[in-house]
Amino acid sequence: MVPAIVVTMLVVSLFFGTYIMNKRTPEPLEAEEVVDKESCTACMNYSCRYKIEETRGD
Amino acid sequence: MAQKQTAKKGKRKKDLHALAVFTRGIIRENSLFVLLLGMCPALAVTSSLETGFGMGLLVIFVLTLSNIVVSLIRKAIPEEIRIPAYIVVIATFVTIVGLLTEAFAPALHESLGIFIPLIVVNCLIMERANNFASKNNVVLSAIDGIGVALGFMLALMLIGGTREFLATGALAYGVYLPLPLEGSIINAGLTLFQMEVFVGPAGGFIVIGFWLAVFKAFELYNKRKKKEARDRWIEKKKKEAAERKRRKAMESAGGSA
Amino acid sequence: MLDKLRMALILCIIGAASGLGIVAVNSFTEDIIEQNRIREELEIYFDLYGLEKPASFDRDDEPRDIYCRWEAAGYDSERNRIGEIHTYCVDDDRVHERAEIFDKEGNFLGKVFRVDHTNTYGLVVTLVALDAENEIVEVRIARHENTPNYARRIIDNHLEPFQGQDINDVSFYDGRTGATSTYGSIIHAVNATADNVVDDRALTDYRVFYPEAESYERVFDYTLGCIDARIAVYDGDDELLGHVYPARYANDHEEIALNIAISEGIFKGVRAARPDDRASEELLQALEKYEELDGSPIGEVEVDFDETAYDPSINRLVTQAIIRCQESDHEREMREFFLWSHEQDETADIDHDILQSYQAHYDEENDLIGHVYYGEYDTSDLTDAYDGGIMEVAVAVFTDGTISSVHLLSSEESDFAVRTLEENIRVFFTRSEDMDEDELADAFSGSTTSATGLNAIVEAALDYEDAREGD
Amino acid sequence: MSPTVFFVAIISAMLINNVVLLRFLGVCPFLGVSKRSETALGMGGAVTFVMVVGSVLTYLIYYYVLEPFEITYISTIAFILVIASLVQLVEMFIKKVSKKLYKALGIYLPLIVTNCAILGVAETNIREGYAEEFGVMSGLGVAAASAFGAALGFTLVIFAFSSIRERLEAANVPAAWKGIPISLIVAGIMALAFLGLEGIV
Repeated sequence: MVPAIVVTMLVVSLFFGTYIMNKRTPEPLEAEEVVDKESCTACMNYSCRYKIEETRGD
Repeated sequence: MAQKQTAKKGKRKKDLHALAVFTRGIIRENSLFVLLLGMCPALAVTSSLETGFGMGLLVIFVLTLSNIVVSLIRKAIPEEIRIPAYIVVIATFVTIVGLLTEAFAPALHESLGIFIPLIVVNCLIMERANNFASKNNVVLSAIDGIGVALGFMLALMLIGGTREFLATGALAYGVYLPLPLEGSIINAGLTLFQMEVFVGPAGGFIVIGFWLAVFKAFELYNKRKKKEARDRWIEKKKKEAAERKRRKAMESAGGSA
Repeated sequence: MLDKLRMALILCIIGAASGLGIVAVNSFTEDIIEQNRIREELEIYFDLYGLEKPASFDRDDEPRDIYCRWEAAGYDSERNRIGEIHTYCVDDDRVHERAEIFDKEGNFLGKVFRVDHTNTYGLVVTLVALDAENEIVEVRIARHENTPNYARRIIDNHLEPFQGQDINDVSFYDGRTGATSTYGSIIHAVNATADNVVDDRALTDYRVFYPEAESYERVFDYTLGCIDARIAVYDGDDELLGHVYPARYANDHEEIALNIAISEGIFKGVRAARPDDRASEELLQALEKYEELDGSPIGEVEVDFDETAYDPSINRLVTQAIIRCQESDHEREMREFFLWSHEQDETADIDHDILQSYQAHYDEENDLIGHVYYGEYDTSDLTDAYDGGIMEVAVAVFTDGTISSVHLLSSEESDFAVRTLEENIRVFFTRSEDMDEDELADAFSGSTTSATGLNAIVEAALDYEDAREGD
Repeated sequence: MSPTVFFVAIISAMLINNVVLLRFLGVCPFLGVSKRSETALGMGGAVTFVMVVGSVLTYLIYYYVLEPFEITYISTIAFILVIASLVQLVEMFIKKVSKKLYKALGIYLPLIVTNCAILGVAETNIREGYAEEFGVMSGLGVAAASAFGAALGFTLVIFAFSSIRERLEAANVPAAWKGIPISLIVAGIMALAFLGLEGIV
């Protein structure tokens, strides 16, 4: 019971930590756009920078 | 042009009422056939009508709850950690749903197997959390969740039903879920023509490809119809304008004369 | 700063909430999932023999890992007996579990063998159901992780031919089904079952030893060395004729399976449990020499073993059968780890680097029988241990300093190492009252490095008991 | 334990139980990122790395954290978060260390997190019960080997598929079938071909 909550909190904070750290690391250069945006709809990826701001219907 | 369109759409959405939010996800913006979201489960767990139905139920559950929670906490979450917070919410609900399925529908749990934990990476849920629930109130988000997931479920059932029928010549239900109709079978008596390949992986790809093509064909047909109607309308207006112009010209000619 | 604090707080709340939610749901579903598992495991047995399924399943909570044996009886909602299933963990590398199925009236219907086998595509759990005549009722795949389509093909087309075949003389579908795939696992399961049935042949062979026999009963009272059950044979008037002891032992060359019959102090004979064409030539030759002992009192049989003409492995098994026959019930209880001794002290801790605690056991007259010592040993530092880890061993030592029994309570080693350890216990530490100094030295020399810990604990226990005598 | 175990694990994960075509994992990137063959190879490389490291990590967490505390029921959330964190770390590392590497792989990394193949393979490794069969430490080797095989299978299929699609671009396909539908039919035919590899091990 207690270990479950502790482990969950640990992995959650690990993820948050790495996410924030990664987000604050600047990108080194303009990455070449190799992903085919049109067919990228097949994968609505939460962190896919090509897709994330695109919304549908609203 | 494109910008103008989205702006227009956005304006229209403001006064969308609940019913529109609900029905939108079912057909017009069906997440699987129109937006191609959640391909993996659509291929893997649709070897029969009922597994598709079961998976759909789980997705309804997860999507609705995650939409509600995301919408509830949307104001408390700082922008920077919004997305990871959604992931945690979704993963929690998926774990809970997995446990509940194992307890109350063990056969379904067995047959969906690895695809229950994989709901967590189903793009559909993240997309709804990010694009709808994070911007709308709780009630609307819940309705949206149910609607979109229902559309997804219907799509899964369509694929599952097709595959099962082609493969076995019959539709069975009550096998995986604790339905009151246990063991019932709709048998078309086509067992002679069963094609086993359709329950297999290859069949999954082919059936989805087929249905996508059908939906696209409909879409193209509708588009063409609309375009034709619009063309006719434009033609008509042009004619009317030309007529008016001619009359005006005649009138002015007559007036001067 | 405030921002960061706020973020950290939110993060904590999210983590805690999600953890709490999952824990709450888990505590709610845990029991139901466990019930489902049991139901799934048992329901299939009812299905195989066409029995009426009970509405709910109850199970005795006998600790399974200690005795490796549990019973499950099915009851319907009105608590009427509708059938009975006894399942046993089988001491066999291949057969995982064996269930004996009885119907409502208590008639023996047959046995189901559960065999887990992992082929190159994943796990396949096969059930081989036999009827009372050892004919295959059905071969069924209970669960598999193979490519679904492929397994389906096997299930649909290649399992039916097994129905009705005699397990001792089974023929396999021959074709391009592949030995390492699903069908390979089926073959493995059926072969494992056939071998296990061979060990059970005492059940069918009892008439060879007792021609006038009418019925038999299988008694699982306790384990002694290589013998874990005996078959009591009765004649038409329900008079006990004698016993048959099925014994199984792997020596350096082969795995020998024997049936040994002893009736009222008379040695009735020893036979190879496998059919003659499947038993090895050497074993059959060795067994011929024992024929001359048939009919002699068991006391004389053991004396004869001193002659070199006899085979040491067979001698060992026959001796165990004789010991078992001679033992009184009370002795038997004591041997079984003293667990059923009349009275016992509470566990007392010991200040010792290997031994943790001990417990004294008394018989009905309140005389001290002996002590059980609990020891721990960490093998992870040993250079060539398998995986290493802490093992817990209980050693029961009689007051005269001889070993009653040794039990491996827990181990962090791999399954293979645990099997080796258990084999060591069986070979070296069972019935060691008769052990002479040399044999004991042999045991402690350690056949494998994993046994080092085991030996250390046993040795420490013996030393401690010795020191106690000195007091 | 003989080295053939690893070899068999790799081959069977790669060909017989191919992640994309026979286990339906990672279909999204399969359809999304497979229009050009060098893109497909880049994606394959990134997936291989994350899949192997992710499998090892989740395996260790399962057997050294979740199992001892008897909390295996939280494995889903633990696995996805660990894999997601891993991807974040790798991306950050690549950002800082090598521009070249970032250009080659960085672009695919965000796509990988929700690639169900990674989580799927991690879950499969636990379900296969390698630890029970070979012991925890040796099982780790087998798990890593099958993750590597699965990644190779993913790369192989996505590369082959992209090559087919390059040709398909030039073909005269009916309007309704253009794009994803015809790709799915092609994938179906490929899956049929892969069925024929059953039984080679």
